[in-house]
Amino acid sequence: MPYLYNTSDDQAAMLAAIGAQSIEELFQSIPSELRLDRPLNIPPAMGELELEQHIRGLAAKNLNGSNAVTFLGGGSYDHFVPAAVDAVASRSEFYTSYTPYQAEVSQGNLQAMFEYQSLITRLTGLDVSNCSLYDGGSSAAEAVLMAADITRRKGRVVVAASVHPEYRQTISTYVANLGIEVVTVGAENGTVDIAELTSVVNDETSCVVLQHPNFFGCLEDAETVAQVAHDAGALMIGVFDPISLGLLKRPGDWGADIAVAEGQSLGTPMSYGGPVLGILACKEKLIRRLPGRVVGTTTDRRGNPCYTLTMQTREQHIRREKSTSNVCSNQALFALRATVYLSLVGPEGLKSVANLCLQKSRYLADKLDSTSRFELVFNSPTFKEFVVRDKENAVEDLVADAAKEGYLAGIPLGGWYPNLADCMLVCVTEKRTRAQLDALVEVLQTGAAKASADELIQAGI
Amino acid sequence: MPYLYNTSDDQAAMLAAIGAQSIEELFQSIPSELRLDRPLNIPPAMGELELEQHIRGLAAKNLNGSNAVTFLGGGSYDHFVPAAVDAVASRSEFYTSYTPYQAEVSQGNLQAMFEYQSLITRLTGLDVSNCSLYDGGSSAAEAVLMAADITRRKGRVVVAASVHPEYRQTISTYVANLGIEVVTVGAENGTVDIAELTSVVNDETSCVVLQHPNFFGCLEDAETVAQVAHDAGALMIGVFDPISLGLLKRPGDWGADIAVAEGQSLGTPMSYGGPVLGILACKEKLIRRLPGRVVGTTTDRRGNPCYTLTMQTREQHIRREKSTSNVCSNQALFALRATVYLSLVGPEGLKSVANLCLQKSRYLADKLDSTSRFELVFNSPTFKEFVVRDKENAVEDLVADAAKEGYLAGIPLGGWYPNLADCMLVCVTEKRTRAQLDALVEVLQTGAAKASADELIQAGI
Amino acid sequence: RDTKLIFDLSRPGCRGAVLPECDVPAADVTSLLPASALAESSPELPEVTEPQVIRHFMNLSQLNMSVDTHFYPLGSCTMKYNPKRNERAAAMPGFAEVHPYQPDETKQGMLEMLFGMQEMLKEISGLEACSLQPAAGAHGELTALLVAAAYFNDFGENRKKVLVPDNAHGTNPASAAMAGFESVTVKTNIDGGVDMEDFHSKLDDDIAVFMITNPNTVGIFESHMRELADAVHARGGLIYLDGANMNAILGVTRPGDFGADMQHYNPHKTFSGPHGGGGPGAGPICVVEKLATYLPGPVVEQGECPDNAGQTYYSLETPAKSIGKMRAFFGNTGVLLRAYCYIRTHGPDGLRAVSDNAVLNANYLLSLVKDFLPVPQGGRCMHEFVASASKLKAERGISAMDIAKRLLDFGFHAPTVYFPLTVKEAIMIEPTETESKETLDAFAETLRTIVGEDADLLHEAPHSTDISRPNEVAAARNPCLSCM
Amino acid sequence: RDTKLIFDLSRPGCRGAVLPECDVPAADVTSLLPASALAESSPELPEVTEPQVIRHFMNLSQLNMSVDTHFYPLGSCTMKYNPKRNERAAAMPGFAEVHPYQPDETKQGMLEMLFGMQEMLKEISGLEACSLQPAAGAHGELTALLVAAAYFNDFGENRKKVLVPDNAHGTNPASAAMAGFESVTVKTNIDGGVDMEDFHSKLDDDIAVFMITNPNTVGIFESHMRELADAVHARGGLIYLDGANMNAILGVTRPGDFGADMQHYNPHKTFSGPHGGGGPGAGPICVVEKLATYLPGPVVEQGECPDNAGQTYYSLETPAKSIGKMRAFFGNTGVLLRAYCYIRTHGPDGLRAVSDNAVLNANYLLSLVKDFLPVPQGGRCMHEFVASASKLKAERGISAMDIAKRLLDFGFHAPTVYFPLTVKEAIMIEPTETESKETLDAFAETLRTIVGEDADLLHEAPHSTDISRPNEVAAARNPCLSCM
Repeated sequence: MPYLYNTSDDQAAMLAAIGAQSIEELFQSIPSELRLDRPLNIPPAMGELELEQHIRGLAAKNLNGSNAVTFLGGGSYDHFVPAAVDAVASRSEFYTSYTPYQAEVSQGNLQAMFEYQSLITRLTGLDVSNCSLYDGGSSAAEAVLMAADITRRKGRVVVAASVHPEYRQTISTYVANLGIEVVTVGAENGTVDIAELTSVVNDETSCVVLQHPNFFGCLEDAETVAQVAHDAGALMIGVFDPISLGLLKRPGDWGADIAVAEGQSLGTPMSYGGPVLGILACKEKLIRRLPGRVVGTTTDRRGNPCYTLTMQTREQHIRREKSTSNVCSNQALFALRATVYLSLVGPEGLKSVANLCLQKSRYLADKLDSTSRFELVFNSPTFKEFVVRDKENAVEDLVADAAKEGYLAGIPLGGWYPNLADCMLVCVTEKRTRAQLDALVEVLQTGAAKASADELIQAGI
Repeated sequence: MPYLYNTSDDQAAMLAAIGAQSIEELFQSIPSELRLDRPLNIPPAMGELELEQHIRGLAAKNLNGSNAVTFLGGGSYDHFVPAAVDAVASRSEFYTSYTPYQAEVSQGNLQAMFEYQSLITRLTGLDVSNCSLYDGGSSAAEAVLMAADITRRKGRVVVAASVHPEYRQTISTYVANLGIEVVTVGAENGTVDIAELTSVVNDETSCVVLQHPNFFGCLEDAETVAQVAHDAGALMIGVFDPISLGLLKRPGDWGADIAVAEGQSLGTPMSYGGPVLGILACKEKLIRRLPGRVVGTTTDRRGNPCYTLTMQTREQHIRREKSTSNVCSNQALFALRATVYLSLVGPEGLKSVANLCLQKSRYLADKLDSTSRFELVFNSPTFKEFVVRDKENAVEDLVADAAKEGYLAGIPLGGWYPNLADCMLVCVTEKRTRAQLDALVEVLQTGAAKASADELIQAGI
Repeated sequence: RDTKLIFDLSRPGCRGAVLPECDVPAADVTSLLPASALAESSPELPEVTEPQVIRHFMNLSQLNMSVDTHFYPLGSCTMKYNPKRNERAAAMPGFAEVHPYQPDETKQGMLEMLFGMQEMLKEISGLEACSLQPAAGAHGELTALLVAAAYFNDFGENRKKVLVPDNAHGTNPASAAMAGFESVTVKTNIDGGVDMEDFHSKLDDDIAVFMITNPNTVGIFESHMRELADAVHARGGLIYLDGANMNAILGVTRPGDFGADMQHYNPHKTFSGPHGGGGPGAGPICVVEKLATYLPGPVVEQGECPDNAGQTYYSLETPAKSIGKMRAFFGNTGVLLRAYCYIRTHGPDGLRAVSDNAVLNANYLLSLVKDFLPVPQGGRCMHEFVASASKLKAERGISAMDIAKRLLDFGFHAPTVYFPLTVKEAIMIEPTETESKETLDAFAETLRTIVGEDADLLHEAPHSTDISRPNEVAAARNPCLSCM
Repeated sequence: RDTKLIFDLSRPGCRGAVLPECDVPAADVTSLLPASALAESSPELPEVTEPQVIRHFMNLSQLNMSVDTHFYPLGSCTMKYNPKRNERAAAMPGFAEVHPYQPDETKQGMLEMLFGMQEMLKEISGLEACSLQPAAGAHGELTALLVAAAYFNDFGENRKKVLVPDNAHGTNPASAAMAGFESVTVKTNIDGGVDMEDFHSKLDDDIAVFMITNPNTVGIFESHMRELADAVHARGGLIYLDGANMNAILGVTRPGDFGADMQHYNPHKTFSGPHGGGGPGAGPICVVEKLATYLPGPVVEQGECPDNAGQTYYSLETPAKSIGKMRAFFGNTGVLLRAYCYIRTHGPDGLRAVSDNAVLNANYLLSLVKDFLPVPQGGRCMHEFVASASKLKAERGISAMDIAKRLLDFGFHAPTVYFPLTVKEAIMIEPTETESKETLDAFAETLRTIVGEDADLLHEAPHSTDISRPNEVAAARNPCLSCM
């Protein structure tokens, strides 16, 4: 037992101090009829060496960044994570500490979170950020609950069909038992149908939820949508891609009252979708309904400036069922990663990342569109993702075949959008090279590539 | 330039303070005819993403622990490195600090090195350890120089042919210009020829160098050899395998006056042979000729116990050409790794590692010996390595073919021992599983294995 | 004390990262995107170099106490050692660099691990189905309550009442409210257990769920657990087990065996996931068979390979009547992987030994401190206990907070204070099994010293930390949550 | 202050690692090995658990200053920022888990990197051949001197004299002695350069090597470099360039161009390898063509793939008249890989910018301090300068050591002191290019403050560190180098 200290001598000495005969006696408050009378039926213990062999084996069965090239996006992105981010996040004092209840011995965490909040408010053009939630999807749902509470409109939530399908599902799940109706507005042409949207937003509508760039990669007419929401007295909730803000107008500038995002792109690996980073920022006037932890400045007894968790009266350990949310933790370690990432790339770096995504995804989109087999589905401008149709309607097979060559080609859309059953969503980040883009086109057209993903990786291209 | 701070504004301000017109002016002391009048002809700069792609590509071209199974030893060993070792060694305060010249802000390094010295003296059964040298080979050479100096015998160094050939080469290189003769004593039967040894050790002999277990994996009759050396007034230098001390008698106990080792096995990855860890320990009476840094205890002005570099009067920045050696650094980070490793495994763990090496290598040796194609070459007991002969005399081909299946089968010995041109040295550490051992036998017999190394790795066996 | 923010280090022109040149033909951005969508200026981020970033955050890190550096007896949080092998596993590209929408056949190792996790959690809880999706304990609570709501709705029942003991975690009533239930508080008695009289008085046919923490937050196993569960079940209600305190009972007793229909786990507590300064955690839930169909999706199923009969194959399925999704993607896989490593490291005997030693350590520490720091509910405890400074407060003006802050001066993180609300001047201490007797002795000795110290000294504590007590009232009155 | 050693934490029965069961039929050890070879008792190692080990060493780590946390202007050591990307590269299994005796065809990526490193080092030095084998700078010196010895021996010459300036690193004469040469000291003049008169007086036909550091240890480029080199060459001797100070001249001037026949590099200084608390480093050497054949082996050669004509293939070769080996295996590959990453990150312009800014920073700091802390040799300097406290010492009793120790109180690592020996009360300051103007300003301001402080305060410094000054005399008188 490499993590247990107590030797049998220790145990004997401790039991003597307690005045107990055995460890078993310490459990006597548990009635014997409730006790498990056998060992747990789980696999036997493994030493570290065996564990590592086992885990390496499992890892080797997954296509991943070391043996495959991915064009998958849809809310989880293969952006580059600088080594300095790992170096900071692997500091014991960050990752083995807990919520900074004791500010005196937690100024490192508190300051880092304050910097995170500051970065997010600057990035979004909004006034206030909490210090993170679970992920983009649950952040969207929390924003919807916020809006319902603030507007005191329990009737309707309006969501564009071009919002990430799993975010929409999450919103629906969260409000399912609250008597709130979720109205989905179509996006047949790749962006939300504004006429339809206008028709369904009414004075019972607490909020409109729009993703921009949306799930299809398309830019929405966000300002118009925000106007529709505001005209009806509803709040505008904007789902954004933090990387896109290297080029695009900030949510606060196009009219979002609450902006939420998946922050994984900012220095956190994909990790099969979790753990990741829920970003939520809002206007000042909404602050008292903000869910999650926040850090603020203050001074200590000696008058020195310092940081502390604040506005805890919103929280569940004080207000219990009256709290703004049940969230009592945050994704501090990934907020830290985002803080380090944004500090490293700076304004020019974020612009570069965004521009590379834009240019390279456009190159691939045009190249696929110029083939006889594929065509782009939507006309709207896109940022780093696009929807492509396989005229031979064999998207699932294409994806499976490409995977055999080490190319993760795209996300089939039929499961969420039956009318797009012959389409897939393709994503290009700054990590993709021209050789990889060309190889993907080749493998999708011919079922094989001159060079497998492994070969490109070995060639460093 | 991600590591440079000075902006052009900074540069201007700094030049103004200096009173210089340009940075160029700061170099004016370098005569123009000595200046390089063109840019360096090296590849252009790479950003981090490009660099990582490039490096990942280079890494992918090497068989390694993630895609191959190795049976190579010969002084560099694939022992398991617990994750806790990496966690400690990757602490910035350890790896980005330097030699602890300022003891007041280096107690962490100093105490860790003191603990290292203490562990090594306990492990070897000797009185004193320095806080590490470059590697096993150069440590052996330093020990030889020590012995020549202490005994004041500049005539002869006697080295067993069963000592690692590269250690012998290193010793020869070190003494080539000092007028010291290196006499090599044969080991035709896998261990040093004691009669021949006795005949060449004379009163001009400063030391006898023996490796135990030796390069062939065989146990030597170390006590007898030490007796021969001591009878002639020579010092006994023992080259040891630290892992073997989980089972074997300590060098100090079998008569070594100076014990040296490659310490890579103790928590440091193979890293293609470097950087690694030179261990050198000796008897108390030899302390003033000890090369390399040492840490000792003392008290500070307030009377608190503390650690400091000590015995610096031996060293080159004070004694210059009279110093005991030119070594002015140590392998502190790997001494730290060894300290953490030995602390983690403890007495029982080190015994277990040694026993697993012994049992598994014996299993493989017997299994190969039972085939029609292979036979064991030497009769002496072995620890974790053994020499096997290919009766078809095609060792190089065998090794090349096995590598294609991901098995690194052994080290051909013909380059160092022409009479063993049909033999290879095979090593089995605690990391090798029975499935891997069986697969090696299969691949060596048939040129193919039922399961490639990759497949075994994926299966976690 | 250097209080510079990363923004304060910014100087125009400094860069911490250089991105590659574009290797495809590049068009002008304005030709690709509408002008109205483009930002008018650069993002307002600091301009700093990599060495600045590293030194800034390395120095910040040293201002934190952490499990790796200090004893951290934060009650209810199970701040046990975070094994380094788990971190190594999670960093492998084969886990860290896997996309959530990869085809199943390209992630069989991931699914195998997750399936194994589902199975092990089911066995440890004694329940029949598992969802790994929730992202934290409180998220698991909410998920389970939505599952309960879906179950009742499915049968046309509109139960609204959720009973919660007054010493429960605040997240319990908060989750109930979020899920659309009415939370009703049940009193606990002087021993820390549910007041059965109050419980029975509040139990009626409107009960949906009774949320119970067992062992409860004062570290006591609910002696009437079976009676409580039977009574709730008799009314058609469900029992929810708040799994925060699972560290006390691994392999000893199972929630499913003592009446729970649903429970969440905190893998970051019980199964050693690092707390990360506040997160991430995870909150997988287990439920009885009848609730399985309502779980959020997807879950991992084990079957045969479509292309290769006889070979095990893992796939993702969404339960038939699933409540939907509680978040995007599968779940907090990285946290679950660490927990998986932890459970596989321990095996059945090891997990039992964890609880044995967690309970032993807590009782030992209790025995050392109870004479000078009263523990209202504790002759014996499970994995933690709650001491009270109310006598000290009344007699000498020394509060739980004073003691907590003073501990910092001695190099110990403070226990949880002022929780649960049912204990006045509560000091909630959970040592965990990964601390040594020597550390517990030193901690108890320090507590003894502290309670004997001058009250004014304690009011002013801590004295040796980076900052002294922050003015929290001022922080909350005029919240300053970002720098200009 | 907790001064417990890891041994003090040991308790019988504790274990920090569990090894697997043996999966092959196991025999009794005594049946496999002779009893006389077996230890009679267990190794005398501490018995501790993994959490103890981690907490012990994490706490120890925090007692160190380091580049990642502090300004570390240790002259002659080039304590520049150690990029994290280099660490990530070195940790990849494709580099870390490669065995030195793998067949060439199984390590082409490794050899390609090492070949690239050889080529780049040759170009940077302006020399024609390279060996990456030496393990440290001093090891490189020794290697080069043995190469020189082999060269002379090959031509039947028995030259014995090695000239070394009196301000050279102590390793120079020590290496000369180890290589069997006689070291002869050459004086330097008031400006820090070689005293040409003394030089010529000591130059004769017995000269083997003139070892020169250029820029030298007082941070000055030797103005008579060409004359020195010509004179040595005229006598048939060789010039050895101690490359410790290469950070000043990358892309500006090349040792091969100013007369060197041999040089070593310190990749851990110039090319950002972390110093690791004292090591590992590396000490690759470059030499002129005529010395190439004597280099230690192996070196990497580029050719064609034997199985695939036209495809580049790398192999290992030992030079024809090689001196042999200076250590086992190839060299300190892990350090070289970091240096490779660093050079590839910078490219030609970047390396030049490194030297530009290293020299700019040093001159700027020099301009800030010289008014209150005399710098005997410096109106201008290269990458470092040597101040002197001799006036302060004479007038107020304040020593270089006092200043060094007092700096620690202000959160700065001390400069190198009492080296070179030619400057009294020497304080050798090397800021490197990876420090900001702001840091240099703060450091200079602190120095100004310190020289104005009370002498007694300084004698007692440091005041705020973990320990105060250690008694080094006592340590050396009765060396206690291990615990019982």
